[in-house]
Amino acid sequence: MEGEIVQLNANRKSADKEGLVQISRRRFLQGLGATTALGAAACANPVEQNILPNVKGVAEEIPGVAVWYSSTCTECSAGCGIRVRTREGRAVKVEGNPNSPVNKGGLCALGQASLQSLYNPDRIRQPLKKTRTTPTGPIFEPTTWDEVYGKLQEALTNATNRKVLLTGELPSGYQDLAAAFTSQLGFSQVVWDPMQQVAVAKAAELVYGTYGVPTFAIDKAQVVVNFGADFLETWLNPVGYARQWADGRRAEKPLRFVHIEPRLSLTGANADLWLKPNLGSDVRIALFLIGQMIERGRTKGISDDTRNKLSQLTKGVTATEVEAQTGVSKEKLLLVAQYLAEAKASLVLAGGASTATADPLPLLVLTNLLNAMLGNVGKTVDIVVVDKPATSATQVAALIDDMQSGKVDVLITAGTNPQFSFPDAFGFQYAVNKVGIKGDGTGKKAGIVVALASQMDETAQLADYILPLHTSLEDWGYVAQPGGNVSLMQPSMRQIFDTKSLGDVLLTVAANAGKQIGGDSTTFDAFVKARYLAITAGKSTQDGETFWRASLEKGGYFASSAGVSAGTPSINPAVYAMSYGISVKPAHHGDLLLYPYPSVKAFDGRAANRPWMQELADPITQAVWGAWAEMHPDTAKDLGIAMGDSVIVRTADGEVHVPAYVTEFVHKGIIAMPVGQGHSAYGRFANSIDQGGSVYSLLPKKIATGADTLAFTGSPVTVVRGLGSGDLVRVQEFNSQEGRELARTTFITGAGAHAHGEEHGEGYGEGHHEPKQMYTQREHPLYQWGMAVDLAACTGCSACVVACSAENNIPVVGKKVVAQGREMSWLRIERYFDSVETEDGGEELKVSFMPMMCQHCQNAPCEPVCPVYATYHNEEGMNAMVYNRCVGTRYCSNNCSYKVRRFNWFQYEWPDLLSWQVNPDVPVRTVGIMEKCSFCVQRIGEAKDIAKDLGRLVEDGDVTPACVQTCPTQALTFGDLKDPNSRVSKLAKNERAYKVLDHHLNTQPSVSYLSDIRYKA
Amino acid sequence: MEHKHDAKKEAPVTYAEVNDTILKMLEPPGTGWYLLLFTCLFFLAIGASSWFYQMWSGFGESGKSHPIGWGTYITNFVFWVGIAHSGTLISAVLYLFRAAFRQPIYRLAEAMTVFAVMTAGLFPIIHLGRPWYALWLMPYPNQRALWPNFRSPLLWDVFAVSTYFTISATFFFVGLIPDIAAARDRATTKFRKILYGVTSLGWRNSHVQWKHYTAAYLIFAAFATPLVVSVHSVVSWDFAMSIVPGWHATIFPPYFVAGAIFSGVAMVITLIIPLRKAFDLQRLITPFHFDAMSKLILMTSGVVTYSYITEFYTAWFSNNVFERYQFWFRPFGEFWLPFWGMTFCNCIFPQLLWVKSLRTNIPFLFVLSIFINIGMWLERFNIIFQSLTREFIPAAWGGYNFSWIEVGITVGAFGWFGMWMTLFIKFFPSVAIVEIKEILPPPVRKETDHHHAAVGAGH
Amino acid sequence: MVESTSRAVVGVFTYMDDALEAVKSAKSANLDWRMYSPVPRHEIEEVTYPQKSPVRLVSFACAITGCICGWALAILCSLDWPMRTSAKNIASIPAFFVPGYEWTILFGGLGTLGAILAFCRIPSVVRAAGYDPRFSHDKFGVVVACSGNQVEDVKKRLASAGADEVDVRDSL
Amino acid sequence: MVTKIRLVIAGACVSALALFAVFSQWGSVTYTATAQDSASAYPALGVRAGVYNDGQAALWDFNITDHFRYFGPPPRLRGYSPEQPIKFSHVIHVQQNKMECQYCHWSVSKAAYAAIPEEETCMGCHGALVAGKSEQGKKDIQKLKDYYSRNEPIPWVKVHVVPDYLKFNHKRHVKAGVTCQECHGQIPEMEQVERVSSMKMGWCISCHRQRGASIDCLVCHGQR
Repeated sequence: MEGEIVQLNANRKSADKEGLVQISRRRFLQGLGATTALGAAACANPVEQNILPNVKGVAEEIPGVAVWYSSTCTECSAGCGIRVRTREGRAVKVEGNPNSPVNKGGLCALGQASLQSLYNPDRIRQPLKKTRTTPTGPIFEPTTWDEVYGKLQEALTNATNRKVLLTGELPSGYQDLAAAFTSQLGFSQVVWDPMQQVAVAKAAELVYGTYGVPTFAIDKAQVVVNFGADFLETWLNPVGYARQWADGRRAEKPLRFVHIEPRLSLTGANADLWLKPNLGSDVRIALFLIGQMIERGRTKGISDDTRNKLSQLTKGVTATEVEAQTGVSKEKLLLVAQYLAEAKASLVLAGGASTATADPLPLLVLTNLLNAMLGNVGKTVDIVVVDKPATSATQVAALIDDMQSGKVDVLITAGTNPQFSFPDAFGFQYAVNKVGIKGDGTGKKAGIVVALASQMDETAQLADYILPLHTSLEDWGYVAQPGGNVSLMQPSMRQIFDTKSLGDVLLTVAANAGKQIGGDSTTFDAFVKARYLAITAGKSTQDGETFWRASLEKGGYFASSAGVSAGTPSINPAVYAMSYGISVKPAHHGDLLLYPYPSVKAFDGRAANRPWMQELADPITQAVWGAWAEMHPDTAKDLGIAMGDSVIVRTADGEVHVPAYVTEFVHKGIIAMPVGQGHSAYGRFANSIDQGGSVYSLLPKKIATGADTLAFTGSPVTVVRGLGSGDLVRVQEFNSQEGRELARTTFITGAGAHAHGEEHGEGYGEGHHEPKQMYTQREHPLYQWGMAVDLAACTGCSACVVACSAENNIPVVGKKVVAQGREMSWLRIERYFDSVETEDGGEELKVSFMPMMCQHCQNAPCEPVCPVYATYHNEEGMNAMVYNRCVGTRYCSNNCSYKVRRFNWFQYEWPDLLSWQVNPDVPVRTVGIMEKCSFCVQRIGEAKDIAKDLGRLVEDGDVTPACVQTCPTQALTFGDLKDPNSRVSKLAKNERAYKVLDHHLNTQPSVSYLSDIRYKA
Repeated sequence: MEHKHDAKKEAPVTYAEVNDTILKMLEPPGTGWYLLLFTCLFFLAIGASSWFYQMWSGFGESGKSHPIGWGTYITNFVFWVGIAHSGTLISAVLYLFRAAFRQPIYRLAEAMTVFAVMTAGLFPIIHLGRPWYALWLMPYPNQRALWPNFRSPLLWDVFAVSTYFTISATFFFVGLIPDIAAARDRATTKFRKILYGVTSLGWRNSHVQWKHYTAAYLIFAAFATPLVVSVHSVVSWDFAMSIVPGWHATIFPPYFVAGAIFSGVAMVITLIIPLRKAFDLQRLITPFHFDAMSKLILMTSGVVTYSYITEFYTAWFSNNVFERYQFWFRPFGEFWLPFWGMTFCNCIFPQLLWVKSLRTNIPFLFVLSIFINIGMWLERFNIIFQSLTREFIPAAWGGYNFSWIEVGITVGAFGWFGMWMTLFIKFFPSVAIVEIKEILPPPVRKETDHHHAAVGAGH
Repeated sequence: MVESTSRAVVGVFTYMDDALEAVKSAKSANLDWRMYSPVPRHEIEEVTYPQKSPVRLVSFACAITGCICGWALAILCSLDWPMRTSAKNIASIPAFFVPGYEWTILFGGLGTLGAILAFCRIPSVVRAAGYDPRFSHDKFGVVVACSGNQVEDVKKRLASAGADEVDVRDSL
Repeated sequence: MVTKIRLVIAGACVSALALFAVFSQWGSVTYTATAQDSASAYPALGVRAGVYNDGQAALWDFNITDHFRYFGPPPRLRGYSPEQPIKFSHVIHVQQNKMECQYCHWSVSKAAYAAIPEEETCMGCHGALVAGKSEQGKKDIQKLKDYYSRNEPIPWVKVHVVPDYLKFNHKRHVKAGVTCQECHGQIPEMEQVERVSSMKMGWCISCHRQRGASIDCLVCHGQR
């Protein structure tokens, strides 16, 4: 056991830099054996296989039949409902729970990858104690729970100074317990989660009178003007808001979406109009819009007094002046004003990287004022049902100060990683080492630092003791959500290691200290049940036990969605002063400024040790494995930097080495970098790509003015060319469609005309007429499976890609192999930047996202070229792939016009524990064979199996492939094309439907694409 | 013709001289031969170890990637099949046409055919992801009751290449039988006596044997002629039957057949020039033969050039966005070098052969033939690589990762081919004894109007 | 042709026309003879074997068999386990041309090889009567089988035709 | 001449047909009905020969591994009969005590997998009631109890091993009326379970064809 731990630490530095490729020699020998009699005889008698029965029967479990458990995702604080599929007691897949009003069945990439937190090979497997610190890192040795509890109890008894519980934004179940814990044991709780929109909550307090992040109803708006909030990526509730956004886009009159941000984010890429202001000058645009609204008489939502004050404020803010300050043309500014003024319901959002500045409140206040004056409060902005983040950068900074000055004796960390995600400039590491050091100058340590963590991370490395926690898929809990809903968490499988629930740890520590913090409950599961029943008391007529079981099955208590609650803004007079303050502040010009942003790949860094997330192509840059620095071509040219070069990004506080990503879709004045990469102690996958350091180390020791959060954006940086190549790996290197009409767009012309607009691309609509066929078409006796992809709803979030990997055992191959063009993903999100003509004859960027999977062509080019029938056409209209028949000529891949076939160049293996996630219904492919999207044929088989037992045919909705299931926006639809009433049949006949390349090649794909909808700017 | 004047000064070649000159090649080898054989075996060892490493480690050791499923291995396959073609052309087609320059070079060309097909045949297996299942491409009865897909061009390849190998090897061996018998009759060592005794199958030169032999030989030639056309057509269909822009072209079969002959004749020249020098075959292989082969090269170069132009024209005229892009990309895109290298080697350089003196200039021909071989390799590489790297979907465009494994296997193929050639020239008559004798005037007491001889002594 | 009990007279000729004379002479005497020559020549064929060789019939038969087998193989195999690829017919006639074509040639070629082996009686381990290594070099040979009392007559015939040397051997 | 050509063509046709007559038989399988098809009771010993029907036209399958058995039959071949950790006798349980197959292997009609019974099921009888008659029996029952008390699964050795890329659904077969014996042979007569069928693809296909079941590849390769 000791060896294992030592190795864990050793791995940290000597992590496999080449990713995951491990080649199985054994396989090769087996194959070779088949060719020689002697080898065959030797290999034909392998080790006996055992078949192990259950000792005792498990209720509701039939071997070979999946059992689903409802739970709640705790990866971010959105609290999406999930359903976990288990087979023979192992969780194998996570899916969105359709009952949950938060995500309505969808789930993001990170949620899908929560399985890899459960099966992470770098999980802590038993309690650890730090024995010594070496230059390469601390050395931990296994210990027992009792020892750590004892030490903790001792420290608690002896503690004279502060006792601090430092946590992340905990799910309510833990938080309720933690609150009791802190109050009864004299602890103070400090919360740090860099993803929390504290500034938004603060600004809401100023304008609406309540502290808390409002809830938005994007689908109810006709026009959305967004200042940098990445609500399709990581912001607040990305799955729910993506769904709302897509519903709005698919409405009879699609919502119009204007995005204002210096960098083209994934959210911005989905906008009708993307404005690229100078960094920090967006506040001028907000001010300008307020002025315009006043001018155009759209101020019904505010009092005359407020209006007058605001009009004072906006005096002199003219389009020309704003154009000069922001770099955005005044025509476009006026256009945005016009959109807002003309819309019956609109929504102005601000957040994300745009409000992570040193002074975020002015912009947020102004956007809130805009919402207020436009009458959006109560329509699209819910200021009653709000989320109140507990995160406080000030408190963390204070804690650091206290620790440094020896005022903290006990520090317990749980669910947060400030050592990584709190700027190095504050000196967290230095401070933690001083916890409990007696101030008497002897240096004797009386205090204790205990990390509660399921996986080793930078913060846990600093602790004296580490107690391993359950991951969320092994644990109980509940998440109380704004609006009265409670989403339940329950273990989907038995714990794998000697771990405990955070709740149980708190209960035990408290019990050791003689406190009963769980009320009557002595265990966390009992606490959860009791609390849940207490919270939902009176909401059900069922008796407690029945209701509890029903809730577990359903996933929690979900009241019917009530819509947006009415609320009246109560504007704090301070906001005017604040706004005056900024109105004279010049917009920034000149220097290069840092622009860190959270990405769907890594969030704030929590997803960095999940191989699926690392291998996932960033939707905008298409880069995998590691970080990069985006810069404008002009900037790059000035600095003598080319795409992929190694660069050093330096601020006053630190420097990182990353590859350059040169793109015209960032503002000239910024260096945009995704946060979350550059870990040093977060497990093998995150560490393997850490070469350059973390973006957090660049940040200044500065807390944003007025808001309890950090100043992420806007530090001045210098960029210099580093040595050598930067190791930038992109899965898609060509950005333009070259006029090939692959991802098509229906443009809506005129102000708000109906969606029957002109089309982009002449081939549009050809999906409808039946071309003459040389051969008689295949008949499908029962079913003809098909899919429809609505590009208008696809945001490019890539959740489907991870879901596909999870369902179909797609290997993660590592950076080096991806660099060779050998990624294995069956489903890719193609991203195209094309320029289209605007109404006034100018050019406008059109970003297209296009999920591309096997098209299951009726006239498939891949099929007739296979010499061994490894791929052929089956009776259900599917392009079938028989792995074990494949000899690996790769002709099918050459001939596939969509390039969706993937070849196993090596024998890929799952490192220990990650192999547990393998779906037993899907064979793991061996080296030398071709694979591709199968429309999740195992799910079709399961549905047919069930239907046959019920004595009926498969009905619409019975089969849901993994990508379709997880899609947050329901852009994907699957079903039987033979059934004219199925949803997919109807979509295939939609006027926007077309089939990719079909009019050139007559491949007759089974996948119909519905063209994107865009307003012509 | 000029050479006839020279020849007239010399004594006519006799039957005995033919035997003596050619069988002298079979005398115990010198150091040079051993060195050559060792070099070939060394290359072969490189190739074999590369291949085993590739199988052991995974197919990813080669340079293929996702858009580019085929690369150097298929290039080598087409290249070697192409090399093979001129052998059959010279031995069969020119036999039917009674071309006068055929006899002294055909045996070597035929040997080249057989060994080149043996080399070519390795590559489809090497390029398989699971080469140990190559058998599944054969329509053999099996317990799974599964058959291969007869609609696949790759299966046609199996049929065409296996037939080609069988027939050309048979043809080659049948042609060798009387010559081996001649070698047997002069063999001195026990090993050679047994070797030739067995391989000559007890051939006795009797009039009955000759009767059936010549009848059969003609039939073989008649079979081999359509075969040679079909095989490279089938190979070209590997490409033309797909939908890849740059592959999907009706001109491919004639284009490939012409290219094959072009490269094959060049390879014959490459091989025959050192051989002629080493074994003093100047009186059997004369400038007349080189002149004739040069003209063949000139003609096939013309056909190949025409085909290139046609490809471009078709792409332009089709107004197909994918085809047009592909044929813009080849000369002006990222990988312009192989294209222009090919154009120089195959289209421009051979034009020098319009100069008569260069057609019989042995050093020039040697250099030219090597250039043509490189050019033809590049041609196949262009077709395969350039087409695959820029297909329909820009998001899936990608590049190639050249690896030393591929280079090793390519080198190994030359070693393998060279090994067979080297062994062959020392163990079997690499110039046809009987056929050269056939075109000599037979020794007769009474002079009648006999056939004109094209070899050595002319009339 | 040459009976084992008989004797063989071997004539070695430098000139082809002399050898042919000897053959004609042996023919006229209704003797059993065989001619060896280093090359096949039509002059020799005209004298020794004027009929057509049956090889072509065998080749033809085998080629037809191959053609039928090739087509049948492709069609029957495809029908045995019908699997659709693209929208192409199960029995996809244009595609099956290739196996049909190739097997025509394959069977034809192998049949021709068989015919050579059969008609030329090879492989043979039997020593041919009167064969001399020079016959693969530059000499022509005529072997005439005769009974002991005919030996002198035959020798005379061969010598008069122009034989360089005449040998008498125990036949076989 | 014309006659000759006609003869040649006729001969060619006949030989081609003859070749194909052979070809079509190669690889195809003669399905031998087992005794279970006609008799309901467990028939006499010896019928196991009838299910030695492994779908191999032996010589024609170049899978050499099947024909070299230097070290005994490998797991994927008929005749494989590994020794089990507990000498469980189907003869006693099924033939003598007339237990139904599905009493223990209860999931065959519910799931793709035919489960080995939980130890709990064994203990239902052996826990208190049945202690065994023979010495060996007593010993093995004690072993079972030991495993159970240690909360440890019995490491049964898998007899019917099929490759990973094959998905066999027991439920569908049982519901379609395929009896256990058709694939597994006369298990009731086996003191130690032996694999009586090759369970190779040709063996599956012959039955699928005979019964008119789907022979679409994806039925077995690609789904449950």
